[in-house]
Amino acid sequence: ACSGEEEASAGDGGSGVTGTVDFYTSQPDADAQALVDAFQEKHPEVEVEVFRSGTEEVVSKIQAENEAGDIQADVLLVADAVTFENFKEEDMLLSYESPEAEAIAASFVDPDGTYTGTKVMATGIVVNTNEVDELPDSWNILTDESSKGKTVMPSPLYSGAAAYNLSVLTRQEDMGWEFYEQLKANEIMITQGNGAVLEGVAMGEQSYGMIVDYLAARAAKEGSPVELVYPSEGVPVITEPVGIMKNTDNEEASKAFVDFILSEEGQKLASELGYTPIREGIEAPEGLKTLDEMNVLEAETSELLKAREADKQQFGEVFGQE
Amino acid sequence: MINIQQVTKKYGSFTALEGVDVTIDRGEFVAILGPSGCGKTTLLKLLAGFMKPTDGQIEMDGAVAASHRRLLPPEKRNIGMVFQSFALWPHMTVAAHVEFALHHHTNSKKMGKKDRDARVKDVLQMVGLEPLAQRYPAELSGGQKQRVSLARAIAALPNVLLMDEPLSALDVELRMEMRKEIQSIHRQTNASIVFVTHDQGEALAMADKVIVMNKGRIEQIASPEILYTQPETEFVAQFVGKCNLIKGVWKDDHFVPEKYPWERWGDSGVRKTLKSRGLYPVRPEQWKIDRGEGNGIMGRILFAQYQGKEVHYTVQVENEKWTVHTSADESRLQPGDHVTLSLGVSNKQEELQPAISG
Amino acid sequence: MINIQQVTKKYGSFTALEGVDVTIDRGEFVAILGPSGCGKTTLLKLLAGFMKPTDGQIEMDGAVAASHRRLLPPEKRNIGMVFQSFALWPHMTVAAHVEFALHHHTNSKKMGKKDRDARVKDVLQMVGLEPLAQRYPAELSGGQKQRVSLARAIAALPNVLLMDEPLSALDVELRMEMRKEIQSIHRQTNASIVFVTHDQGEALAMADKVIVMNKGRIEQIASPEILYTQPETEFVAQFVGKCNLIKGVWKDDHFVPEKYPWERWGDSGVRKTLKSRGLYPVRPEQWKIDRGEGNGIMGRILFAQYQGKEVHYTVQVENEKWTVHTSADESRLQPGDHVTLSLGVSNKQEELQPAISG
Amino acid sequence: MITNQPILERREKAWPFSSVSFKKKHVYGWLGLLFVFLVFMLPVLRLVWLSFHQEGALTFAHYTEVLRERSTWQTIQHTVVMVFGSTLLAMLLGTVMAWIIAYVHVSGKRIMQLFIFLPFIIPSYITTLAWTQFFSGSGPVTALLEWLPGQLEAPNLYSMGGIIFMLGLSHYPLVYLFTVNVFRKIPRDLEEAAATSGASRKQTLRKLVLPLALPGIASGGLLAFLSNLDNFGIPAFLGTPANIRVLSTHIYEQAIGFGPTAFSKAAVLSVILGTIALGGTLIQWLLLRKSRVTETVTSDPEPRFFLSTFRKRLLEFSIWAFLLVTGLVPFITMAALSFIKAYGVPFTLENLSFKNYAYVFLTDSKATAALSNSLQLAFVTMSICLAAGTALAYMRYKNKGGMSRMAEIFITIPYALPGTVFALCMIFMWMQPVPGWNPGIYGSIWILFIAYVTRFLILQMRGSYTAFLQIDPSMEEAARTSGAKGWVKWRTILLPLLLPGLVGGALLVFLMVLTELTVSSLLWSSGSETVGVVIFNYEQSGYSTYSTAFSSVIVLAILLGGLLFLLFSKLWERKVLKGK
Ligand SMILES: Nc1ncnc2c1ncn2[C@@H]1O[C@H](COP(=O)(O)OP(=O)(O)OP(=O)(O)O)[C@@H](O)[C@H]1O
Ligand SMILES: Nc1ncnc2c1ncn2[C@@H]1O[C@H](COP(=O)(O)OP(=O)(O)OP(=O)(O)O)[C@@H](O)[C@H]1O
Ligand SMILES: [Mg+2]
Ligand SMILES: [Mg+2]
Repeated sequence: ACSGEEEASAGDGGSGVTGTVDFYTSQPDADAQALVDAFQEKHPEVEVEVFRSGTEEVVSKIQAENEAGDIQADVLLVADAVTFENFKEEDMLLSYESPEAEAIAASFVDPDGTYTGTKVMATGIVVNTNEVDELPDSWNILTDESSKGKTVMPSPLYSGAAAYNLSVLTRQEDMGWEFYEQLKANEIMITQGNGAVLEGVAMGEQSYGMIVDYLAARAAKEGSPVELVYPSEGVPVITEPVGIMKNTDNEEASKAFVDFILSEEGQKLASELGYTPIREGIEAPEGLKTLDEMNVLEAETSELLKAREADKQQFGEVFGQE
Repeated sequence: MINIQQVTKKYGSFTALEGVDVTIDRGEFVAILGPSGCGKTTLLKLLAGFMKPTDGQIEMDGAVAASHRRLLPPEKRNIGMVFQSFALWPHMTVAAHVEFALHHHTNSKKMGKKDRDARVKDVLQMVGLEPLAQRYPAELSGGQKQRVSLARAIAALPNVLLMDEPLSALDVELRMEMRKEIQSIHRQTNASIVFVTHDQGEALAMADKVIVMNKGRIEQIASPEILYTQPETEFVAQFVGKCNLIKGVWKDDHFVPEKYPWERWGDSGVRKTLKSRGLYPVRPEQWKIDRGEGNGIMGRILFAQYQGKEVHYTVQVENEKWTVHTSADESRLQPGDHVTLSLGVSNKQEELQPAISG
Repeated sequence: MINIQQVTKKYGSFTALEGVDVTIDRGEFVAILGPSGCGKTTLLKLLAGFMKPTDGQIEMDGAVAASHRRLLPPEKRNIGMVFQSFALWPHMTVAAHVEFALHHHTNSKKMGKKDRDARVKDVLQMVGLEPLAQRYPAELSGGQKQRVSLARAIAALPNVLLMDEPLSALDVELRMEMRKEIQSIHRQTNASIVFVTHDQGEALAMADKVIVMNKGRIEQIASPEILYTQPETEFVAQFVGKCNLIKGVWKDDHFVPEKYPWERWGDSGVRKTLKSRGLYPVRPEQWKIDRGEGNGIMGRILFAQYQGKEVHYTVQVENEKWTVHTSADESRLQPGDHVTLSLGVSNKQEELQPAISG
Repeated sequence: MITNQPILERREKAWPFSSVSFKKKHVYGWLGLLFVFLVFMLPVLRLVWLSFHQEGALTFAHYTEVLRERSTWQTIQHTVVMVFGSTLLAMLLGTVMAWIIAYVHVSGKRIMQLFIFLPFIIPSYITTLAWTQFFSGSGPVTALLEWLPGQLEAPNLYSMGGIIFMLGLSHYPLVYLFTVNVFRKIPRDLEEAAATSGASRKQTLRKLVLPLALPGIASGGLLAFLSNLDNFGIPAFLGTPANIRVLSTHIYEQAIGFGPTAFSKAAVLSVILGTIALGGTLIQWLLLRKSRVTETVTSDPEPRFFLSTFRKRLLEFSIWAFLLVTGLVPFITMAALSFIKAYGVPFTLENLSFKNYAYVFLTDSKATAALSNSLQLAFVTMSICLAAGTALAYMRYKNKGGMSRMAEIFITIPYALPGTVFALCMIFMWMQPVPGWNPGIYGSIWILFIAYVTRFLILQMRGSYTAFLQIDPSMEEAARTSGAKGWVKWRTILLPLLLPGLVGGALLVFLMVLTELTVSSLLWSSGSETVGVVIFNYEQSGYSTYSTAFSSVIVLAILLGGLLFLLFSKLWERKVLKGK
């Protein structure tokens, strides 16, 4: 965005857009790079500068930039819709209805057009196949006596995705806060992030873990002794939405970039990288279910935003500090 | 010329120097003499420029070099200094110490490499350290360290040479040697030398002018002979001449000791200050000592110290302790012996002198 | 009793001590005298137990205290030590230094708090540091530091007191005072004292026995008087008595100087070693000096050093330099003056003595 | 032969602006302080300001709100326990290790010294991972305990004790580094004097050696204290499962919260944390106030404590056991992971491959770029800190007044803040250093330079200051009377005498920058990725096998660098000190 002076002269390039786009994301580095490379193949005149970090860091950085007077980011792509709701509420997002969004289920697109989901990441259960013979099919395995002390989950206090799951799961009728209380009673181990959950289960420290699907599927593919299970009650899903910052200084290029992500080509790339695409009609990668194959647990996003702090606080209390 | 005017130096609440006034002429050899803790090192440090005086000022060659507000740093003063604690650099060899001073001192900065090497050799030879040129300070004995400090200070022939007890760690033999070296450097370079010592022999032997200090104040500034023969204050009489101060009454040109009114002692150049306080200084070698009780002042031997050619006695006379030096050839006395003291021959001569000359 | 047997000490390839043999009896006061760098400190460190000898052994009270394989550590030796470098502890006050020694030394471990405080006070008073009891080492002058080191060493009245130039930083006045203190401690406690010094006056005055060292070897061990009057080697003659060694021929009981064959000098107790080398030691005060050319040995004044009661001349005689001391009362000579030397009165007396006694 | 701070205080008057008039000196002093204030304190003040600020008005509301929460107090309590516990442990381990290396006759000291640094340079998440595995249900400790009689259970690392243990182990090298040279510089004759006074070895150690080593112990202790306070990785890893929150993790949780008050709350917590850091600094000053230091003799590498052969072997064995367990075991754990194809597969030959290395160094261009960036950053930052930190230390040493203390506090604070918070401060400050003007520092590699210098300068300053405390003023005075001034004096006298101490501080800065993670993860921009960022990103995307491969290479490289350094220092001693 710093070199945004050129942005106005939408002209001579093959695609008609030029300039620099600052892309802030929490996607894995390699994935973000692949996406940018593919985009630049189509739009060689556009320079995409990537800043990648954890969702929390990215959000803090934008907040701090805002505080200091000038947001550098043009396009933002982080884990969950709630984060975008927050920025939307602070009126930091540009409203843009991408033509590509039509092929995406309405529930994953913000009605005001400030953000759109880019892929589907369900949270399921990862199982260590060396320790467990019979695959479970329900969340209840995590609260079952037989798995006492052998379960693990990411902390909602550190991971945005886990916080989302917390809010969604506690709003399900048959789960609610009792579910988390039972997890506590069952001596569930809490780690900082999904990566540590996978390590714990793969190494056999624990037998079951609550985990975002693609990590488990990828590990299984690479040969780790794990398997991913989608519980029958349904799974919470985050969509890694993408949005454009309101004060972007390269609106054209930003829009082109968002269009590309949502386009068929962009979605295929996501699938190749190992994620369930959000656009209808594109195959999910091996080991993952497509959107229509899974039973999605949902909750009202704007309500989740309001409830998040309270939920996290309550989580803190349930798992009370020592 | 160095002009020290009314300089006072305090360490916290402790006054180490008070109202010191001294003038040091170009080329003069000045010794600062005084007991331990009297402020000698402090005065020298002020001259070197390591700290500011609390009050008063120091002028060098007409310009103010130090006052309580400004300070000309040591490296701009064209000085050399021998430190009481040696202050050798542990990472440099003996030769490197001398070389360093030659290399950086204003007086010798432009010396060529060859001249410098030759000079290093000369200086080390002068202090007898040539064979140890490549040693590090940790490998030297106390006296050797002191000589390195000396060599470093004199190498560049500075205008002012400050020496803080530069010979205290040396044996007599070597000390004599070094004294001569320092004197000949003095003659060669016409540098002003300020030489701190607690050894009055050294001060008397070497200096043109001796400053006697006590408790941060100056007691007397005079040439060695005047100092020794005509002390101005009780302190100087005792410290420099090791005088016994006898109380009594001055009548015209002679002195009558209070407790021995039958004696009459002539005026050997006693200063007014002492006269006005009714004192007569007798140096230890002026006494004649005789075994047994006799015609004179009676006392008893307390200590006897053999000193080779002399024997030093401490004699208890009533409730005072007097010091008496005699030749070792005379018959030896033991502690406890009863003796009689009288003013000896050399004094009798002096007794006559004032009558003739004054 | 301490028995040093054939002790050798090397620093790397440099031999600092070689084949040293010494016996120190209980209660004896031994002075080690020698020029700078001769190995005095090294010998003392071996006695203290800071390092092992390279060869030979040291017995203390019959048991081996140090050899090249075993070493009784200092804290088990019941010693006290004054360090040449003072070795004060920067974080402790003057009083704390003394207190520390009292607290830990075997001799005073069981002392009550009250006794200890009283003793601290006593000792500090003895060395004249009572007013400075609460100061830290950095706030002391050189001489004051040395006195702290001394106070610490003597506080616990150790059996063996090792002193490395304990008075070198003190003025003469204070040095005399301290000498007396050390002597009276010696008398009170019957401790063995080993006293390193480069000042022969000190060694002669205080010790029962003086060990003269040179270049890591022992030159002579003798009582002060013997040492002074009957030096065994050239080195001792020069170092202790500042003798001029005159070359010539010994014939029966008298000496004929090589270059002045008309002279005949009597035997004043000259040792065989010197006789066999055709040498006659003349101490500086034995010379009689006369102005101008005359009947005797002719020379020219090179240096004159005023010393208060004496004047020290260096006289160039042919190609040798001789030292002559005269009384300051005699008429003063200047560098360049031509003089005649002859053996003075005090020597003539001695000249007679051997004829009577020997 | 001895000096102390008061003596310096007196000489200070002449320095550092000796030939300038009294008034001007003050002006320079204030200008310098202002500069330090602007660079080091202003960014933090933005944060403090936030904590008092709500919708454009000044308020204490954030404070009352935060302080009313019970969890805040619990967090503070945890923090205090954790920090003091781990600092004590670090000081104990560091001092004992330094004493042994400096004083005792054991073989292989140089190599030992290298291994002492391992726990410090291996990323703490790796160390923690290794230790949790070591103590886990399937780990060797449990196996050993089961084999032993009695109902022994492996200690649970997911606890306050575990956190303290891990922090202490990770930060004791700081104390070691600062203390070992101070030990070596204690003049031998001071100990000899104690021995002739009848004090036993133990008494001498307690009453003489330790008090004299205090400047080193206190300096190292302060840095360990600050490092423990701002550490995020270990309490996050070990504290999360146990639900132990300390300020650094609590702030993170707050800062990532949403809503307009999140930053303000984090700011309030940061202020509390800063207050604790100040407390540590004050304790350090108190400790140092009474300490007096010895004149430099040169540092004396010869051992002073000889043991019988049996005991010597026993001690060597224990040291190596300790070093291997604390340094090598995590390293091997990490290296082993880096060769494995996927998590959880057995460690057999067919499961091993170089695939992770191949990815990191061949496929992913970021890693090598990051390595070169980090090396550059480390070298430049180290050089700047070396110069600036030593200059500041010199002023602090010459001038004990309030101003230099102030300056010291200013540069301490950036190190005490958790990395994330500090990075936010840097954004506040440098995006628009003057409101409305964006010079483009932020968003380029420059922001990293500035951030690193700001954050790590204190390390160099402490190192240099400790080195200065070991030098007698007469060393410098002698140089000046010999006519050496300014740079010559530094080059020929001061620097050679200071070198070992300076190198210690510089080494720390270098290593810290090379492996820095939290600050960089917010401040990097494309093209300026650092080693820490790359590792962090691998880690976060669940590619820990890549990160272990990368970390292994880095640690190996550092070890090699360390070996080179040893060679250099050996040469230095030979050349400059003639290796006595
Ligand atoms: N840093 C200090 N703080 C307080 N007092 C000090 C300090 N330095 C020296 N003094 C005191 O000032 C006085 C003069 O000290 P100085 O070093 O000048 O003595 P000196 O004449 O050189 O003695 P010496 O012959 O023993 O070396 C002494 O009484 C000493 O105790
Ligand atoms: N660590 C060392 N390494 C090498 N040589 C040394 C070492 N210590 C002392 N020496 C040498 O050993 C010799 C004897 O040293 P020592 O300190 O015993 O002398 P000293 O008689 O005490 O002299 P001084 O009167 O000057 O103190 C000296 O020539 C000295 O240079
Ligand atoms: Mg002095
Ligand atoms: Mg010595």
